[in-house]
Amino acid sequence: MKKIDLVIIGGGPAGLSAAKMAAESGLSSLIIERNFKIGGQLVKQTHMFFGSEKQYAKTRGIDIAKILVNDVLKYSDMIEIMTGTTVVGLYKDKVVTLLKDEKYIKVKTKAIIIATGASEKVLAFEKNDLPGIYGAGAVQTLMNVHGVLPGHNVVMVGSGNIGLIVSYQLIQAGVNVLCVLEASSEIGGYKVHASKLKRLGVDIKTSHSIKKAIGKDYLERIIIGKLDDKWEFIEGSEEELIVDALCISVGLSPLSNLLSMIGTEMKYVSYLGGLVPLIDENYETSIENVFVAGDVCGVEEASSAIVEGYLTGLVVAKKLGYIHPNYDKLYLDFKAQLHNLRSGPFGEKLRRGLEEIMR
Amino acid sequence: MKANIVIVGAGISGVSIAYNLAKKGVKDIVVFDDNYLSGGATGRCGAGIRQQWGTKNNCILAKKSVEFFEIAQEELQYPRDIEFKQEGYLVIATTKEEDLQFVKNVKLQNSLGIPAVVLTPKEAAKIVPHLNLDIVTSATFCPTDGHLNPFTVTDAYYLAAKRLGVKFFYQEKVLNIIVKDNKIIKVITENYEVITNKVVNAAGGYSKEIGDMVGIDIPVYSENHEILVTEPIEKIQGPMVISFSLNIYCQQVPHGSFIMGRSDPNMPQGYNVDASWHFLDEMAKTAVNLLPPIGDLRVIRQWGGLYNLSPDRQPIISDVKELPGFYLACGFSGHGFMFAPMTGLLLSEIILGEKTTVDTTDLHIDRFKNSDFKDYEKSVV
Amino acid sequence: MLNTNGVPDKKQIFSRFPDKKYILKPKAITECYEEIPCNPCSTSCPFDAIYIGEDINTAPIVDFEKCTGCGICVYNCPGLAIFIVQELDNENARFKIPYELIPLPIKGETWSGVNRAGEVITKVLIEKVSLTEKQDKTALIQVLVPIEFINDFITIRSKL
Amino acid sequence: MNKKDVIICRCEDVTLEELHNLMKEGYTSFEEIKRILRVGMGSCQGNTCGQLIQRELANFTNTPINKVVTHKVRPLFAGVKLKSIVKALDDES
Repeated sequence: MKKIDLVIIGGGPAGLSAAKMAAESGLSSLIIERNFKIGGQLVKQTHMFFGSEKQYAKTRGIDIAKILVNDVLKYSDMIEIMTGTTVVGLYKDKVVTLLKDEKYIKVKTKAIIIATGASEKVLAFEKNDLPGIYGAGAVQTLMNVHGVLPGHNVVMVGSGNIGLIVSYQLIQAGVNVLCVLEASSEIGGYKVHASKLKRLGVDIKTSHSIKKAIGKDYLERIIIGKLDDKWEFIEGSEEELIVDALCISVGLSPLSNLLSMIGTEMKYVSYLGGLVPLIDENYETSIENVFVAGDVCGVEEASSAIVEGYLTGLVVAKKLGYIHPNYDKLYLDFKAQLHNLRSGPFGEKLRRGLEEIMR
Repeated sequence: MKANIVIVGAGISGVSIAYNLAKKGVKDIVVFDDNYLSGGATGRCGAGIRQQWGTKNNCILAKKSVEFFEIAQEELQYPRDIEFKQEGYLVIATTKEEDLQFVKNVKLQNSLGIPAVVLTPKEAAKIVPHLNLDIVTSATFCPTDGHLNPFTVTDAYYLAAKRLGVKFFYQEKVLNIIVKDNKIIKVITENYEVITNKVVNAAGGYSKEIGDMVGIDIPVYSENHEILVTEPIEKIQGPMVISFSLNIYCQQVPHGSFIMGRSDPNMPQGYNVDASWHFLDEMAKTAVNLLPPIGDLRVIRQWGGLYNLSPDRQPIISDVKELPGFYLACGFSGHGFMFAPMTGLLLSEIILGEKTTVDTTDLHIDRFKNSDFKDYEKSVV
Repeated sequence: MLNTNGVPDKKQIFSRFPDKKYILKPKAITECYEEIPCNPCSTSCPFDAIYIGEDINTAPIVDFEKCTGCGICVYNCPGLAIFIVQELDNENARFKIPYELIPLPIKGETWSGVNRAGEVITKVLIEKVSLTEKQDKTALIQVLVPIEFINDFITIRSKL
Repeated sequence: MNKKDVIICRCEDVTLEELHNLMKEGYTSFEEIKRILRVGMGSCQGNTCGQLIQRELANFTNTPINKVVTHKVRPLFAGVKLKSIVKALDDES
C-alpha cells in the first residue's frame, strides 16, 4: 500500500492552493484529480474573476488555473499529482482507494484535505432526459475546452452568476441565447453580469421556468411558463420556444459524498448549497486530520476556495509537524482575506450558513 | 397506549411475527423499530434462501419457510414483486473433509424431504459453467433454494400485518422495558409509554441489549459481515454459489447485479457496520478465484450488516422461563431472513400456547444451559 | 428594473454621471450598483482616481478631478461595467467601451448603437479599436455617438 | 404535468409518477423509497436523484428541506472491476 502524509482530493483552486502551502511548509502531498487536467472548473472559465489581487481578480479563470498549476509544478519534488484518477473509497482508518484507468490503488495517509468542489443541481420537468438538455458546466466544457457548440438556439434556466456568465459565453461563441429564465422574482447573480446580457439583447425573464421539453429523439422545443409567488405555473402563461439546446444552471450543491462516506458529522444548510460537513475555524471536520476546502463546505467563488486551500494547507502542515516560517502572518492574512471576501451583502447568507456549521 | 403484545424490531422476523399473530386474531399488536423499513440486518442481507443445512433444525426451518415463500406473493396479497426465484444453491466443497461432510448433510436433507443432490465437479460445472474446477472437489445442489428480495418481502409482510391492524412505529427506539414482580408491565420508547405484559425481542443485532433491559442474559453477540454488489449484467448465473471452506457466497440477483459476501475471522464483536477496504480485497480475491469471469464485473457498492450469532449457530425461538411474557426471536447467525416465515409461525404458536408446527425444544434458549449442546451448524459463511 | 431585468433606471444611471463640467473631458463611469467583493478598477487605476478602500465590497467612487479617462479600468473591470464618456461638442459624445465579441469592429465602420435594454437607438462611428496584450482579450472601442444618446448609449451591435 | 415523462433517477429509470405513487402509499423517507424503487442504488449512487427526491419529499411531507434526511453514501464512488482489486493485491505481494 502506498503511504503519504497528506492526500488532497481534488485538483481545483482549493486543492492546488492547499498543496502549495503545505509544500511551502515542508509537507509533501499527493493530489488526486478526477479529470485529466488539474485546475478544476477554472480551466473552462474564460471570464475575468472578481475579488482582489490576492485572489487574482480581473484575471481570466483559465489564466488563474495556469498560475495555480505553475505554483504546484514548482514543487514537483514534494507534490505528486495523479490526474484521471477517481477516489472510489474513503475509509475511517484513512485509507483512500483510487481508480486510475482500470488500476486500483490503495493509499494510506495521515491527513486528508477534501476539496472536491460542487456539482450542479438538476431539475425535474417533463422529458428532462432528452438529448440537448445540458448542465451549464457541460456547456462550458463543450464550448470552452473542446470548442464544440451545444446548439444554435439556446435557453438558459437560472440567472445565478453561472447562468448569466455562461449565457454571455454562449453569445461570445456565436450562439443565439433566446432568454434566461429565473424562477425567483429577482435576478440571482451579480447585476453587472445581467446588464451585460441585457444590453446584448437577451431577455431575463424573472418568475419564469421551464415547464416541459418537447422532442422525439432530441430537444426540439420547450414550453416555458410564468410562476406565481408559490412557484406554481400560472395557467395560460405558457409560451413555446424553438430551441435545440437547453442549459440548466439552477445552482450548485457541495460534492460532499466522500465526507458522508467517511462518516464526518454533516448538516444540510441551504445557504451553503446542501449537505456540508461541520468544521472548526481551521476547516477541520469532526474526524481528526480530515479537512475541507472550497465549495465542498459551502458553495462560493473560486477566490474563497483559493484562500481556504492556502489556509488548510498551512494548518495541516503544522498539525503534522511542518511549521511554515511565516505561519502566524500568513494565518492572519488568509483569515482576513476570507473575511473581506464575505463581508459584503452578497456574503450575508454565506456568513449565516458558515455560522451554522461551526463546531 | 396499551398493547397486547409489543414487538421490538420490524425486520423480517418482527414483521413475520406480527403478521402471524394478527392472522390468528390477536389485536393491539404494536411494533417498534429504531430505523426505517428493513433498515437493519434484513435490508443488508445477501438475499439468499437455502435449505442445505447441516443440522436438522435448520433444515426443517428452511424447508418450511421455502414452502411459505412459494405462496407468499398471493398469501400476503402484495402488489409488487417479492422476486422469489428458485434457481438453486450450489454448495461447493474444496476439501476431502467437506466432501464427506456434504454427503452426510445431503443424506440428512433428503431424509427431511429436501431435494438436494451430491454432484461431481463436472456436474457442478453444468449448472454454473464459469466455476474454477481446479479448486472444486465436489458439490451439492438443491434446485428449490433460491433468491428473495429482502426489501419487498419485508414490505409485503409489513403491509399485510398493517391491513390486519398491527401498528408500526419506525424511527422509534425502545429505551426500556419495565418489569415489576417478575412481570412485564411497560415498554418505554422515545415518544411513547406502552402498557403491556408481552414483549417479543426480534431486535436482530441489538437483541442482547433488549434482553439486558429485562435482566435476561441472551448468549448471543453481534458481528459485522460485509457484502458487495456489482453493476448489473445479462444473466449468466442462476444459482447462488456458496463455499464454507472458501468463505464466500455469490449470487446474481434478478436485477442483474451480483451480490457476494464473506466473513472476516478477525472481525471484533460489536455493532460497527462500516464497510472496509480490507473486505473488498479479500472478497475480490476469493470470488475471482472461484468464479474467474466475474473478475470483469465492476463493484459499485459495499456495506456491512450485523449477524447475531448464537453459540450453536442456530436460532433462538422461544419463551423465557425466568420471565413470563418475554419472547425471543434472535441469534439467527446470519440466516434470519430465510427462516422468517417459520420464525413468525412458531413464535405465534408459542405465544398463544398452541401446539407448535414443529418441535421447538432445540430452539429454546434453555439449550445453552448445558455447555455441550447437541448440534453445531457448520454450514455458515 | 435592475433587479428584475438587468436594466438600471434613470436615477441609477444619473447617479454615476458626474457634473457636466467634468464630462467635457473623458471620464470613467462605473455602473456597478451593488456591493460585490471586487476591486480591480481601483487597484488598476494609475491615477488613484477610483476609491474602494479596505473593504473590497464597497462600491467604487470615482474622483472625477483625478480621472483622466485613460480607459485602463475599462478593460480591468471583470463585470464590464465601466465605460469612458466625453461630451465632445454639441453634436457628439465620445465613448470608450469594453467589447469581447468577434468580429471586432474596424475603424471607420458604422455600427448600431444600443441602449441598456438592448434596443438599437442610433448609429455610431467606430473611431478606434485597441486590443493590446495588456488588455487580455477585452478590446477597447472608441465610438462617436450622437450627443442626445449620451445617457442611453451603452454598447454596439452589428455593422451597418 | 405528465409525471411519467419526468425522470427522477436515470440509473434505474425511475419516474416522478412512480415516486409520487410510493409517497402516497406512505413511504416518505429516502431510505424506504430507495429500497423499493432502487433510486440511489445505481452507479451514480444517488448523486443526481438525491436532491430531486429530497425536494419532492420536502414538498410532500411539508418539511423544511434541511430536515429531510437524504440517502446514505457508501463506497464505492465509481465502479471498480473485481480483477483490478485482485491485481492490486498481486502487485503488493
